[in-house]
Amino acid sequence: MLNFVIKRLLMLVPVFLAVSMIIFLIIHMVPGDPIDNMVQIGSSPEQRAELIAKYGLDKPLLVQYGVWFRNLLEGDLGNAIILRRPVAELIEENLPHSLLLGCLAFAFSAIVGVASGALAAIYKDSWIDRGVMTLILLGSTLPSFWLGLLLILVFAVQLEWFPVSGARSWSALVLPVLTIGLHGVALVSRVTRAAMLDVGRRDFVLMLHAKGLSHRRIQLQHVLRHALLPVVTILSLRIGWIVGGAVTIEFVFARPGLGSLLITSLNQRDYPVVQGCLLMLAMAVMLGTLLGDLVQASLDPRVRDSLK
Amino acid sequence: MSRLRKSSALSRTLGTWRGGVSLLCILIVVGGALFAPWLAPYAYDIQNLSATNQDPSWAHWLGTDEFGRDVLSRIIVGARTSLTVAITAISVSVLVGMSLGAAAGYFGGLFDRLVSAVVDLTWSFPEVLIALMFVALIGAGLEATMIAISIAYLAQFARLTRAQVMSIKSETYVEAAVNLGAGHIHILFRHLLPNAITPVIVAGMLAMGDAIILEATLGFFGLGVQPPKPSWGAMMSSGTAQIFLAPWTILGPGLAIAFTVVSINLFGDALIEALDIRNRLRDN
Amino acid sequence: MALLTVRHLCVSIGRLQPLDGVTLELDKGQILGVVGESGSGKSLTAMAVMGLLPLIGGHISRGSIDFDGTELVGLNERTYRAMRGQRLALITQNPMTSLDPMHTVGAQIDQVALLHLGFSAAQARTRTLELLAQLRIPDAATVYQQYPHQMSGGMKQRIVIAMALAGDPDLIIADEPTTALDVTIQAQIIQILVDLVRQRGLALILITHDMGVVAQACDKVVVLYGGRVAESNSVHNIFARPAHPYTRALIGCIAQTGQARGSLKGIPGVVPGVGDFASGCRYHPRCDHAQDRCQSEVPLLQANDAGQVACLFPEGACRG
Amino acid sequence: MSAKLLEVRGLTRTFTSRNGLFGRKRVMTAVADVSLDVPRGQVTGVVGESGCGKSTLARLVLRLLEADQGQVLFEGVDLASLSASAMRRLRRRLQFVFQDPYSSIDPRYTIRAALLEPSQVQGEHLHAAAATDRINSLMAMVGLNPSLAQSYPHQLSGGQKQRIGIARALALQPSFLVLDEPTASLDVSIQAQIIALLEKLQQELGLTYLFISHDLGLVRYFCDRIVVMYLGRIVEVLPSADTPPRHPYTIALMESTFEPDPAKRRVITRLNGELPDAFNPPPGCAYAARCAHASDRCRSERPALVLRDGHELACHHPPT
Amino acid sequence: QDATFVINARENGFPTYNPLKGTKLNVANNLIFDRLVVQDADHSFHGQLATSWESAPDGMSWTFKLRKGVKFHDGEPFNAKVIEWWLPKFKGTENAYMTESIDKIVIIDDYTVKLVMKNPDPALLFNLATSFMGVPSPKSYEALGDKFGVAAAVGSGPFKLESFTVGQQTKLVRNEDYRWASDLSKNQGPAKIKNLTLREISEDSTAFLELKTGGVDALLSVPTDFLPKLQAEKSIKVVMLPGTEVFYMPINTSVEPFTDIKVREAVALAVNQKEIMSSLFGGTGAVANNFLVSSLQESKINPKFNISYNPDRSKKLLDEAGWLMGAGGVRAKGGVPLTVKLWTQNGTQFKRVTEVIQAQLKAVGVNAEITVQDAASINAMYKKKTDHQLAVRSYDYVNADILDWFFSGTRLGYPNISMWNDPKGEALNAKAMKGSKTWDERVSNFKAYHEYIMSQFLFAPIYQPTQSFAYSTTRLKMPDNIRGIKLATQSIMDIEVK
Ligand SMILES: Nc1ncnc2c1ncn2[C@@H]1O[C@H](COP(=O)(O)OP(=O)(O)OP(=O)(O)O)[C@@H](O)[C@H]1O
Ligand SMILES: Nc1ncnc2c1ncn2[C@@H]1O[C@H](COP(=O)(O)OP(=O)(O)OP(=O)(O)O)[C@@H](O)[C@H]1O
Ligand SMILES: [Mg+2]
Ligand SMILES: [Mg+2]
Repeated sequence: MLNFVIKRLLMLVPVFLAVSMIIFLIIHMVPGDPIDNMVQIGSSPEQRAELIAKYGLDKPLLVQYGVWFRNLLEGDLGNAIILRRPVAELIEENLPHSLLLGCLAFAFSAIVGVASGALAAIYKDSWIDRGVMTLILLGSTLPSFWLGLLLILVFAVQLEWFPVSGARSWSALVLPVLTIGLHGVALVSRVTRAAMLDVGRRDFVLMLHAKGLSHRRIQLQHVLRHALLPVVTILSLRIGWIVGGAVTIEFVFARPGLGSLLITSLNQRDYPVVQGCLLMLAMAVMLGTLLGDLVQASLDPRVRDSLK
Repeated sequence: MSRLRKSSALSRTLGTWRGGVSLLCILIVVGGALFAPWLAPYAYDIQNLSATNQDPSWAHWLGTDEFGRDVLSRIIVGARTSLTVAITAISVSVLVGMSLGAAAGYFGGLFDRLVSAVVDLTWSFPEVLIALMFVALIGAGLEATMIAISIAYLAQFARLTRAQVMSIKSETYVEAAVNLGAGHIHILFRHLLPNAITPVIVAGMLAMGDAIILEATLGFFGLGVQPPKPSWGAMMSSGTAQIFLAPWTILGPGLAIAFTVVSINLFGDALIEALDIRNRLRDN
Repeated sequence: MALLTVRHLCVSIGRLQPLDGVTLELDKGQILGVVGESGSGKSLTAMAVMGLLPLIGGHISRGSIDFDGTELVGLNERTYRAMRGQRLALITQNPMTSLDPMHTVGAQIDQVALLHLGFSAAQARTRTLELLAQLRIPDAATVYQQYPHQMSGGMKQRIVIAMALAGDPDLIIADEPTTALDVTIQAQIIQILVDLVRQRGLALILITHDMGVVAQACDKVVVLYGGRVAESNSVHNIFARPAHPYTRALIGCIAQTGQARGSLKGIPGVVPGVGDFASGCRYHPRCDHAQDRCQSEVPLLQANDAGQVACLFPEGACRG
Repeated sequence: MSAKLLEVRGLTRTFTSRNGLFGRKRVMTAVADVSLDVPRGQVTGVVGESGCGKSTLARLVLRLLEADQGQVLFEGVDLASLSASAMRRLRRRLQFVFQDPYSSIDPRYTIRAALLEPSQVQGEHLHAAAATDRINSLMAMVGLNPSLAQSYPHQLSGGQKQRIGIARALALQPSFLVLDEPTASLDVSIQAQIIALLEKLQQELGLTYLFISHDLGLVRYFCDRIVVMYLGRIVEVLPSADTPPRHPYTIALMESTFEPDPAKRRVITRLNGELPDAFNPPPGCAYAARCAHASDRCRSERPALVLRDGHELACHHPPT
Repeated sequence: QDATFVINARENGFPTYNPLKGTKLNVANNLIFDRLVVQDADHSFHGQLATSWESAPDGMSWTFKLRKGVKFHDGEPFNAKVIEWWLPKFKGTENAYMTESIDKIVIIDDYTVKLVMKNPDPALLFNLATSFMGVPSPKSYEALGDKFGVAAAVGSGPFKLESFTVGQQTKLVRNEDYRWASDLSKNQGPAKIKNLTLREISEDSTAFLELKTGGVDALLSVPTDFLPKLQAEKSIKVVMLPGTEVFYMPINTSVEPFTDIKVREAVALAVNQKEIMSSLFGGTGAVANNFLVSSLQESKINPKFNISYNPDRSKKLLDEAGWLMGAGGVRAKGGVPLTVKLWTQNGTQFKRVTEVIQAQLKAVGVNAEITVQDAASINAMYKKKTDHQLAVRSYDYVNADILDWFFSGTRLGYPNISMWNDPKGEALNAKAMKGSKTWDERVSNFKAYHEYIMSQFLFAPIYQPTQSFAYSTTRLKMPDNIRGIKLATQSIMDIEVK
């Protein structure tokens, strides 16, 4: 298993290279440059040219990529142009917020999604099933910024249970986690329900009934475990979201995070920051699939054997 | 042969209350979009700056917006944009995604690995981000939004098709065709794609609902349809600034989105059930 | 008093009625073969006795199932559940898919003893290992902790049998236990089942469509066609003097050693599905002795030669 | 015209499988050095347990799978020497009937479309009327009602589907048919029908068959010569159906088939153990582990296939 | 004595508190650093670290008397040496142009410096009053190097920087030793607020709800949409200040049909400034009739150059230019319809103004097609010089030299979006920028330049928003008069927490 992990990590290297190249090219193909955001009213065109030279933006793209990549290999993500700080430092500052929010929301949508999906599957075609699924479907049609504002109005303004915004206390996490989480819940519960119904038709379930196990126990102990496999696949693909998917929510709740760092930097064309953030995202995704595989292996002995 | 067996997937979908009702709802929305100029009580772009942000009234059922334009009319006309965006973007996405996925799945090897890696990556980036990147790349406008949405969803269809093609590739009937002397083209277009398309279409239907919401989210970032053309997303985003002053300017488009998305989802669910191979076997 | 008595069992699934008046009887220490083509209702009979019809959306619409003095039709689910696995056991058709791939086979066998016999984990394990040894599984301790995907089909089928035996049941229903297996493995499994019945004196319903298996293993036979009993009798009588034309045709379908080329005919026509059943005698469209009456009149199950047959013109009568 | 329609020389095919993405590569030889002749106008049978390489052999013979080594000569022409398009054209003459009638027809094709596909891919374009004629005659040939032409495969029974499979193979008027367990998934009653049909077609059209099955009884009934395979190799070739077998494995196979006669009931000789792991075949005779007569020599040295008295056999100690 | 303010969303994400290098500095910068001089609401200059100053009659030198007893947060004293160290530090930085006209610094005594000029620069005082001229402690500045302004910022202002998270919040604590407030503050001792947190909230609704629920005590800027709601709240007070921002519509004079001055004038006259103000901005703010903020003297030009709504003349001019009314209410010339591109950047206000202008242009027969883009892309597009025609923009700046920035021939494309480059304009520009010795002279030179620009119809003026801020009356007590151009240090010194 350890071997497997190491090999998988090694295989990421070429992918990483390709990804860094793609990211770099895309960012630089976008019109606009960061210098516009720095030039002061009153400064001369020469000063502008000086700035461009200072950040090496006048060099051919390939050379710029070369410089960036060489630094990358040394573990240096470069310095932000607009934000004037080492990119690594900016990421270090924002990533924990993203991770905290992302992981909690992820956990929330996983747990609530699986639970509600399982509930709907166990009581298939009953009012519980219909109610849960309809509620979730309705919830998922609200764009997330809207849902966020709605939650603020209800829980922060009316009920005053949580602060409106910010990242200063644990209670401030509740509403953003709910907002992101609820969207995930829709996806997860649908997949869970469908997978459980699917697994429920397999032969071994009949056998379990023949052994005299109760319906609920069969569903929870056996069927659900199988249904988790596709859920894990979906979730592992969405792990990128933990890191950068909360842009809207970060804006609405005035929270720091990689997503808003990325978008703000993209708007200002702060190339090094954007590249750094995207790399983080790509890494998160790659690690996410790896993690997904490992979780599946821990759930399913067949997968476990194939990883040996 | 019992009559049950002969029935097509569509009629079986419509047989359920969910299928029938949801299709009716979708038809209402599509009809509204098609006949918008005749249905809308006012022109969508005529401003009346002396009557801005009016409460709902008999003259304006859903009130007026910050330019004094009739919200209801804009919702009806906006359906055109929103549906066009969703349908075009998702169709393009399905087409490109299917071609990529089918080629990757059928030919396999290095090509497959390359396509899969890129595709996985695009799927894992948040849609909003991809959209923003492409809007920045090709400029704002409906086209950009549509391209961005198609790219955001492309991966999903490519993956789905690839998985389908990979499994169908080893079906006996494909080998049977080879045995008869069939070439790649015949196999790809006569056997693989027709058999792979159903789940892709169902996923596409559901993605269409998501695309309407995504267009709204992009609207929140100020991207998308160019004013004064309305779209539900753009209406919601410009309404957000007025959330406390004139909440009805968001309520209308919000409900329209919810209505459409729920209908599409219900229809998609019913379709999935009707297409389910097991159900077909059970009829047998 | 027989251990299991099924009378006029009718099963409905939705608007369909795939079982129409199945009757059978079985004593302790006996093996009852249930034969018939695909779709004749063999599995449904098994499901009905096990009380598992609700799983596939069906229910018993008429008839009775008496098991050791208890009426099973209408029994409440809790009591039924307690009997399943402990007094009634099922061996399903496909060993490849009948085990949960995510749990070790040992744990899956243990489950029964833990659930029904109130054993501790250690006791259950000991008992499972004993069972595995009885089924002549070499190296039981290793097998105990293996997962289903790590074993062959024949081994998995033995595990399923062990699972059925774990609750020490009075009745085992084996639904085509060997169809998915190779001939050589099939022989092993059938032998194991036969030995078990002989040693433990339990009752076995062996569902199969292979008349060879029936001839080798069973004491009594029930032949099903289209959800109805065509004939039932002792195995000897069935093969020696098959009264129903369908029984005869079934026996004729098997290539016997030394049989001349070109003499194998099969039964003409297709196996009808539920809903496509013919009127009158359901077999008449495929029957070479069919008369006009067969189209309109439903043959009743009548005593005949120590058994029962549902044919308007059974063997004896036909000649006469 | 030579008596041999098809010759197979030293055909070998290996499969590699990986455990997971990075697992060790494991190689198994599914078909090892197989040579056989298929005489024109005769039925050559191939028997063996599941996984012994029968289907792989069939695919190699038809070049649906490329061989690692060896040749297939059809009327003296090496198939491997043909270009892709020449091979496609030659496929008219060599056809395959698949093991599983349920999955060998595209579920989206009507029966009509499925029956027209052969001529379509061979570049023949028929008028609607000609096409209907062709379909009617094909369906009549396999004993189906032409009214079924508009149905979809899922509306047909297994036997009907298998008939369609045969009709499709016959559509191109081949001279050689490979039948890969054409009846394994069918009911005994239907199985007999299909065999009868195949017999009839062979006689009417003068076809040559390579008939694959795991049912020795059926093969002995239907075939002129019988090739017995074990773990990818031929262990015995019976020159005629009633030649008494000499290889211990063939004997065990025969004893595993049940006679449909309760009078001939016996304790089944237990063929203990199962097929060895194909990824790790034993160095000597592959059957040694299960063989009652195995000696040390059997476990270390593989017996070669030797022709003696017109009977090919690979065994160190054939029972006399 | 703790307070939390939400800063103007436009200042969100400003990365540093290094006044020398930072090109964007938010309101906290002036709370951490003191400047030599500060401005009042009437733009007059008042001493802070400088107690008095005078300029030589030829404008070639300035002498500043410095305040005594000022100490930086790190305990270092403030004196003439600091100035001698500080001003040359600007060389080579992004803000170098601020001190470009200074030739050298002469120390007269410990608390008197003389700045010797390269050329007369009447704008020197204005420059010295900007945020970039906050004076850092030399010792800390040298010690921290690149980290200055990010990890720590040490000045002599009324607040010390406690912590700073870009895009999130800045925490300040009162400088207990502070005794050197400018005369614009009533409070001459330490600030009344002990701990001041400045939060950055991008979403207006969120900021509004924070204030409403008491999560914060003040919003330093309130979007117009929320004004009515805020004004309705009992415990919230909204204060309006004269604006510092102007919305305008530049016209690309180098492309058809705007090479024709008549068409430019017609388009400029078609904009109904009053309507925009009253319907989009609830009547707050002021219409713009020329390029500069009305509080600037240079904006008081001869009224005949001001541009205001005149649809009749607009139509007449278009007729004269040969663009005659055609089908569908769109004018055409030689079969070519008068369809023009109207660009704008994303942001609710821009989109709204643009949409109304589109309708107003339509009313005189001009068909404008809107494109919305993000600011960086749109600037890149301007640089192509010939792609754009009309655009809706705004700037926020309170000095007349903004005219040079947007209309000088050296910056064609961007920022000179109007693509205006003619000898007369350049001459007037040079005179205004470099040729004024005194403030008054500068004012009149800029007026002349401004008038010339107006006469060429290089843009259409639209609207001047007000500045408005809101605070909770239960939590804060505001001074009666807000001193300074914005709500800034001068008045924050006087805010009391209840
Ligand atoms: N869930 C179900 N819904 C509808 N019909 C069903 C269902 N299950 C079984 N049937 C029908 O009931 C009839 C009897 O089925 P059953 O499974 O008992 O056949 P069987 O004799 O076991 O056949 P096989 O040999 O193929 O296992 C069949 O015609 C089948 O189509
Ligand atoms: N495409 C393939 N890739 C890898 N292994 C294969 C492939 N096809 C067959 N095998 C392996 O080759 C061996 C022989 O398979 P084959 O299908 O020829 O057996 P068979 O005798 O036809 O068995 P059955 O009676 O079950 O049809 C099996 O172990 C199988 O797993
Ligand atoms: Mg069955
Ligand atoms: Mg096979």
